[in-house]
Amino acid sequence: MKTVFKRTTGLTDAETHYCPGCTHGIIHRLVAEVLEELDALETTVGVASVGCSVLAYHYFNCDMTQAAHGRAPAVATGLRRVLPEDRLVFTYQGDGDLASIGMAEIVHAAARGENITVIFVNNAIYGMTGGQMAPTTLLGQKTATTPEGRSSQLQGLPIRVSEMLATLDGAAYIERVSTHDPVHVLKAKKAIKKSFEIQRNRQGFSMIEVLSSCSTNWGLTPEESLKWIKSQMIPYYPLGIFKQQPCIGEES
Amino acid sequence: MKTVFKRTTGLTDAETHYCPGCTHGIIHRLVAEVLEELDALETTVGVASVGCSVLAYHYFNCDMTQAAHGRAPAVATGLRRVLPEDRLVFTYQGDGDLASIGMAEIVHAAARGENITVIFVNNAIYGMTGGQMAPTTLLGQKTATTPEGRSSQLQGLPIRVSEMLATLDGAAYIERVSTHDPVHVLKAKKAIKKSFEIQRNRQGFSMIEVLSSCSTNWGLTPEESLKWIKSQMIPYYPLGIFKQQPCIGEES
Amino acid sequence: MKGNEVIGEAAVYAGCRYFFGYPITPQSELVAYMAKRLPEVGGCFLQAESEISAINMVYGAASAGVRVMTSSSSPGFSLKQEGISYLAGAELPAVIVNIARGGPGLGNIQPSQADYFQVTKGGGHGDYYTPVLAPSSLQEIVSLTREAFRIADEYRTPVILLGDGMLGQMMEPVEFEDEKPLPKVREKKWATTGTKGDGPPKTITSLDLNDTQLEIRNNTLQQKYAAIKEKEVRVDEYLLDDAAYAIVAYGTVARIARTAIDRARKKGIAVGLIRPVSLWPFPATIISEYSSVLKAILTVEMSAGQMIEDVRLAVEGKAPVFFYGRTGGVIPTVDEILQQIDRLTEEVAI
Amino acid sequence: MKGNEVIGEAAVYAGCRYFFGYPITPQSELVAYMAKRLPEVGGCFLQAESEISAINMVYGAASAGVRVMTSSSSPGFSLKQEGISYLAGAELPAVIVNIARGGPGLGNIQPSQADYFQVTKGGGHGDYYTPVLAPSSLQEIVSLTREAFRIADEYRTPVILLGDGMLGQMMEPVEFEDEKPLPKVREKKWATTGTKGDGPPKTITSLDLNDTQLEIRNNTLQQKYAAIKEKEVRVDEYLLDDAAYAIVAYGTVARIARTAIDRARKKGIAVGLIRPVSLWPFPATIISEYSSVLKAILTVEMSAGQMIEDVRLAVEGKAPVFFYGRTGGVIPTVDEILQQIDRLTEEVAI
Amino acid sequence: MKVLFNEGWCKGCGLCIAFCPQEIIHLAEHLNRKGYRPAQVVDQDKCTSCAACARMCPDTVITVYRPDRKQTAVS
Amino acid sequence: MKVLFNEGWCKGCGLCIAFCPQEIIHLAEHLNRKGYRPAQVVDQDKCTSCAACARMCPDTVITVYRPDRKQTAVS
Amino acid sequence: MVEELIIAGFGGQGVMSMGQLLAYGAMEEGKHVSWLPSYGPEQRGGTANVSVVISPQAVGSPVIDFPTSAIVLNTPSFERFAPLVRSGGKMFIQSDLVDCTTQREDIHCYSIPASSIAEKLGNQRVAGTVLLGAFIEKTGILSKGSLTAALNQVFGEKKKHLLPLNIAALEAGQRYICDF
Amino acid sequence: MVEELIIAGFGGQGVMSMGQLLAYGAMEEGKHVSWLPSYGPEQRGGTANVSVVISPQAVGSPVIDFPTSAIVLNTPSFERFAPLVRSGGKMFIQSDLVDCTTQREDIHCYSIPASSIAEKLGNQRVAGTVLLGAFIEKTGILSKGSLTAALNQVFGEKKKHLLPLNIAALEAGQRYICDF
Ligand SMILES: Cc1ncc(C[n+]2csc(CCOP(=O)(O)OP(=O)(O)O)c2C)c(N)n1
Ligand SMILES: Cc1ncc(C[n+]2csc(CCOP(=O)(O)OP(=O)(O)O)c2C)c(N)n1
Ligand code: SF4
Ligand code: SF4
Ligand code: SF4
Ligand code: SF4
Ligand code: SF4
Ligand code: SF4
Ligand SMILES: [Mg+2]
Ligand SMILES: [Mg+2]
Repeated sequence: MKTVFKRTTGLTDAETHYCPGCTHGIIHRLVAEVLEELDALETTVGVASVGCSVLAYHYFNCDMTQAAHGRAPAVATGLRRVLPEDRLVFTYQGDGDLASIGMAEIVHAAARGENITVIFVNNAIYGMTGGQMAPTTLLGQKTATTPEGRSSQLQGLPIRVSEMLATLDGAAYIERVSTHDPVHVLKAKKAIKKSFEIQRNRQGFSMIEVLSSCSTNWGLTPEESLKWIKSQMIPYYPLGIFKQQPCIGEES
Repeated sequence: MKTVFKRTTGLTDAETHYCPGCTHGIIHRLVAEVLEELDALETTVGVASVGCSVLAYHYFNCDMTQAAHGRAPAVATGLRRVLPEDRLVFTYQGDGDLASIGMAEIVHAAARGENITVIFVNNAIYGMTGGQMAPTTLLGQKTATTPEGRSSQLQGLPIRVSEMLATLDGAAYIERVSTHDPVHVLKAKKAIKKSFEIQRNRQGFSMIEVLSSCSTNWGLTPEESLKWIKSQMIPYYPLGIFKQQPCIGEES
Repeated sequence: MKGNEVIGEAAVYAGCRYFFGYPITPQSELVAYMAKRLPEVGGCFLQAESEISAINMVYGAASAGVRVMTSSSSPGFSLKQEGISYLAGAELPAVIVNIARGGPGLGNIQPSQADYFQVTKGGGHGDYYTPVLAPSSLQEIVSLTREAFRIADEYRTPVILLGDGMLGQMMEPVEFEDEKPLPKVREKKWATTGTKGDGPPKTITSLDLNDTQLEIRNNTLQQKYAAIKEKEVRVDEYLLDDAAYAIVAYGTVARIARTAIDRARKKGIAVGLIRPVSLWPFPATIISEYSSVLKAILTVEMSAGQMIEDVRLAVEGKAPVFFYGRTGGVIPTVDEILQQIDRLTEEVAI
Repeated sequence: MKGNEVIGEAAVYAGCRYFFGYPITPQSELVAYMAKRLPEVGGCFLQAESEISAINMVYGAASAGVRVMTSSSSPGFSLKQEGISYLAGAELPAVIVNIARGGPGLGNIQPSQADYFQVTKGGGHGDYYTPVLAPSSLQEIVSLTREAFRIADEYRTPVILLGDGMLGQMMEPVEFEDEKPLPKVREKKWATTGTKGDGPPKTITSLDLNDTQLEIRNNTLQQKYAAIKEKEVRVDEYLLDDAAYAIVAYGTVARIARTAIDRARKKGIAVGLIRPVSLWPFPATIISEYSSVLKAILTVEMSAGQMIEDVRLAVEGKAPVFFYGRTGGVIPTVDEILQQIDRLTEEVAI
Repeated sequence: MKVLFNEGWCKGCGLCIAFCPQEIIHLAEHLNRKGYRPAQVVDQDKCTSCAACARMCPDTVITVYRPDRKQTAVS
Repeated sequence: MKVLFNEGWCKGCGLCIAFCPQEIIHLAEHLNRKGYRPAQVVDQDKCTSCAACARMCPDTVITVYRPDRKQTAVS
Repeated sequence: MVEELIIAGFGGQGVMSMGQLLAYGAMEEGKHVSWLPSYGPEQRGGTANVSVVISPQAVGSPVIDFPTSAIVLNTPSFERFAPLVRSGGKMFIQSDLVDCTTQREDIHCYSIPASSIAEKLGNQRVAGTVLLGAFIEKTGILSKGSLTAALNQVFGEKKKHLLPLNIAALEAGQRYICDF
Repeated sequence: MVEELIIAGFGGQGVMSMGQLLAYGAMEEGKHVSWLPSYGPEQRGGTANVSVVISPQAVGSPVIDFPTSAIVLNTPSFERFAPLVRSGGKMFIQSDLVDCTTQREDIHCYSIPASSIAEKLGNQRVAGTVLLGAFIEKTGILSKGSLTAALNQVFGEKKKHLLPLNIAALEAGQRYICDF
């Protein structure tokens, strides 16, 4: 018997506190698998943010530090500027964390070309605090703070973070992926792996935006939630690579 | 005798504290002239920021409030959401204020399509505090905090704010202008006027980025400084319109 | 209604129509409530991108002379410190809610009173104080929210309403009719609403580059604070007439203490409760007066000991001051407080 | 060298190689100095996009176990409050400089001591303290910067170095050779530097969702603070042996007070100086002891009265405590303090 | 046994069920220690070891094995 | 008088000088109350009232007049 | 008489709304009441409990150290609260999900297969209401009438159709417990 | 003897570096010294002043309320500091820029056309050094030697060529003041 799929050693033995069907769990696993495959668990320092993934430091089997809400890119910068070059540094941030309170930090980390990997979990909502509007909440989407649905007049249009950061010269690699079916999960893993490789090559800032579900706060079942990603989110947040700087070898 | 040019009533009687030749003076005058021409002095509330223009509230002949460093867009938002629709609200911010500490505030004001006008004075440096690096400081430019010149490796590449904000759907009008000679000063004025008109039409967020000089901290004479804008800044910060949403009339 | 929602409705009742906030447990229900309620009454709710933006939006709205509120919980409240200092410096009225939780750092979301120092003294930079009101029941939320807006307008100052997760999350019956609504905002001539031909332009600022001028500004503030100290002290006294001992406690802890006192009284111990309702201005005079006749004072807090400093400053050695505190979101129990009362009687007996 | 630059060189001398800062008058020279100096010694300077980013970069760097510094002035310091609370909660060593200026709000750039409350008590949310050292001369900057790093490492705590614009801007001769450099950072086993096969992964956090666990964490902090209170009190006593009166003042004001005391002594008034060098832990015991033998105490501050609370808490009514303060960046003069000393002798005589 | 469910970890979210091409995964009738109805496969033979279930499981409940290919199958 | 300099406000920055197409503006020898050498035009006749100076002056020092066009000029 | 009740279970089991229903019911009767929730870190799943104090006088502490009654809907909650119930107090156990019994002889313990009962009524989801029926029947703290009024208030116009089912559940709970 | 000197003028007139030069000179002589600047809001232009205390013992307050000497380079500074100079103190006025004289008879007042003198030496910019020459000559607080050493230190290798001019300016200032 060959083992086709087993739990990665990139995760600790802890059971997660996530809601049933929450794709945070899938994304955790992908990052952990990549770190294991890159043999990087012993040379990586991760930065957990504040959001449902606040306890990420319990789950990843590498050194972890926990940052204040929105400030993970700054904390990662502190680590990056201090640690030896062979270390890998990543942040794991939600859309409230990264795109709302932490907007200045992410823009500047990207502009500086800070050599870190950012895993950006976009679930179009604040999960942790009970389903308030995020900067990525879709128009018309009902949340605790947009009881009538998000309106462009009152709350403006959702921010496409990948597209925006791609305008910055410091950003080396930016891709948006999704978790709504096995094929896209595989693609997501490939993107995550690539971003860590780019960091290893010291090419600068990279970010993988992962479309993720929050069935609890969307008021859908886990399965419906994945369909909602496909039918509602992807049309507004198209998947793909938004920035890819030539590899160091390829330059010239 | 016809008066071809005289001091606008949009300015108070106060003499400014700016250094000799500082183009903040010109930009003040342009905004004031526009407000006078639009007959808007009595219906406008301006928001001064923290930077050399911190005392702007002494100079503009309209109601003014003074905001914390970087937070002028939030203060303007507070005003905007509270004041009657016929009022005009503008911020006047430097590049340190707007593009560094205030990055989250400006991105979100733009994303919300907040119906305000932002006058963004980009002089590639922190004037007020004695010439430190700004996010807009050019590569190689020597400042108090980049004594060897800004390096892309250490400090990353300068941020082109107009280009970045133009990716946001909420932004209605974004233009970059300059003050380095009389022709461009006239163009700058036209752009500023347009942005206030857009606000009047309730079309949403507009920002005019004005390239400006800081001879004191650049270590040049006022005249040399204007040449430096032309030869060094404009190549990296091209002039022009980066976002122009169809006029309300033009929509459909 | 949950405590958080009561705050919201009470604010509406007090004439507040504008709210700028950012979600944080355990106060998020207030934000959600305002999102739903304010549009119904013709007001505006806006979710800010951060606590910093929220407090600065409040600064803008207050500049325009309206009644405006924001709210947060401990870490978010820390982020507002610069903004609060600006509001105080520019003399802008606003009400800021802090539903405190366990700290320091990220801590947890359980109730705490460890922000006492922050709201009564430290907070932001410079010489300023903010009146701080600490309700201990949902009904009191209604009256104190009203008072918060009155004080803010009357003295042109930010006012803090301090609760904890327990108060924010609990439900109990509330009547609004008993409370008079607050009169409409009277005209704020200083507000920057556009001159509309009505005199010279107005400016709102906290800047004064000249030190002498800034000192004058500071003296004005200090005079205002002296007036508030004189007129706005609020305290609740319970079973103090014949008391040999007193507990000093505020907010939800005072409720638990009260139950403990009732039980202690049944055991024949003459203990009463001094409940500061305004934490700043602190009811120092009253405590000072009682301290001359009391055998001992016990301060109970959900903190490692913060209000006790104000108690000790008031007592000035006239009676021994004991302390009992729980931290990290642990709520002191009635039994624990009873034990402390026993300790008190024993130690003083010795 | 200006005071600000002396801080920078002293930090380098103490083994600090990392600095994350944001410019603000009157401390910008320190930022500029580090920008130039750190690359020379193989370190790294980074201008952060804001004070908030700076303190969080410090959090990251401290997580990795290095000696790291940031600095700001009052409004910027307010913005760091959340971050400082996180550093305290996660028990990370770092040195934070506050070169205070006139407030509240934007205020001005003149010297001030009105951040005393903020740095010694209030500051961020939750039950934590940070040791605060307040040098009063450039030479003392050198030794106290060194001490700040020692204390930070020894107790795993953020430490604050508090100065004011006067100290930051002035120049006077300084010797570095007199001071021992601080030994290299000893291995910090808790630091998150990548496990490198060396045991299980480490985590740094201030979160504890369980209240009992968070209380244990808080108790650990409180024990640490008790140890610091016991071992790290620093105070400078001047002409106190025969004194009938004492001035309590810190930082630059203490220098002015000292000159005033010299002059008063010439007039035959037996006045001395108690200069708290550590503001937290506050030299309460020493002041308490002196207060039993002194006729009166005068607290002089560049504030509306902040440290005086700690003085009164120490004195507990044993001697009258008077206050003289200037605000808004106005520096009290020698003559003014002399007049206050006269007032003191008169009032006590009555 | 081609798929092995770590029952105690399962939260009964049903994502494995939704993506199993063989439609052989179901929620059990009983509750696990967490209070969820855990997913399970009765008919292991129908499993193709495609691992779609494991890839979609947010809680790393599932391990997938593939029987060594028989020589015969190759020929 | 086609250009009028509000001498007390001038900071002697020289921008008017740099942009005057007629090259008729100079810094005076004396200092104004602010301590700067103020800009001045001696040869007003050469001025074309183009207002380039005024447009570039950061300190609104300059007022520019244009003489009414003579009828003759039109013909 | 002051009733201090804790209802505890997994998140998602409706613990909070059960408490809320009792609180509204108490208000109907003009009693003083407080309702205080406590959640774990999880949004869904994980444990949650709510403290309800019903009292003739103003409620002092809304925190309950030692409840007079407890309703437990899962095993961890049983384990946590069984030792805390006051001597002479009552414990209501959702026995479809908890198969423990306490050794304590100083408290009354009622095992109620609430899901099974609810299922018989046609909808698993009213298991909580069944338990409430049992609770009011045994403690007598509130009448069925006030709880029905509370249900009415909670459902409002929109969910009015759920009322009959819930009343039936209340009654089923009451009936079941009579047999003890 | 403690010398408490304030130098005041417009920003950009070199007030700060004049103070710095004196401070270095004092250190050369092993004296205690403090240097404390004070700026207006302007980066350039506006007023600025610096307080220099030179003392045989450790300097207490670096702030000077009533200077023993003042060097003033513009009219606002003259107006501000003339009333503050201590009785018996000295005031040095850059008379090319300030045409005021004080009514006070209890202080010594020296008008020095420093720009004119400097111009004669070939460079307007050494006006400040001329004033310093006058200052040390009249107060005797520092020797020309230590000030020369200070100049040497400040200029370093790069600006070494400026040394002779500055020494000449120092001497010119000294010479000019002798006539008073
Ligand atoms: C300074 C501060 N503000 C607010 C909060 C409250 N808070 C915790 S998580 C969160 C939002 C989380 O949303 P997101 O980042 O999208 O993560 P998700 O839970 O959706 O994965 C907020 C606002 C906090 N902890 N700290
Ligand atoms: C919170 C805070 N941080 C820092 C400062 C100090 N500060 C004042 S102005 C300024 C930068 C100004 O630069 P810019 O916005 O580019 O304006 P300019 O002076 O160049 O016109 C800074 C950092 C402050 N006042 N408040
Ligand atoms: S609340 Fe949403 S994001 Fe958070 S764990 Fe639950 S499903 Fe996931
Ligand atoms: S410092 Fe620069 S930006 Fe500021 S007033 Fe002077 S020239 Fe203008
Ligand atoms: S491995 Fe494939 S076929 Fe087998 S159970 Fe999983 S999804 Fe179904
Ligand atoms: S996907 Fe995982 S957690 Fe969800 S039901 Fe299947 S095995 Fe259980
Ligand atoms: S108006 Fe034209 S020609 Fe006349 S002075 Fe000015 S720039 Fe010169
Ligand atoms: S541009 Fe204005 S300020 Fe500058 S020299 Fe000319 S008139 Fe004077
Ligand atoms: Mg989210
Ligand atoms: Mg700038």
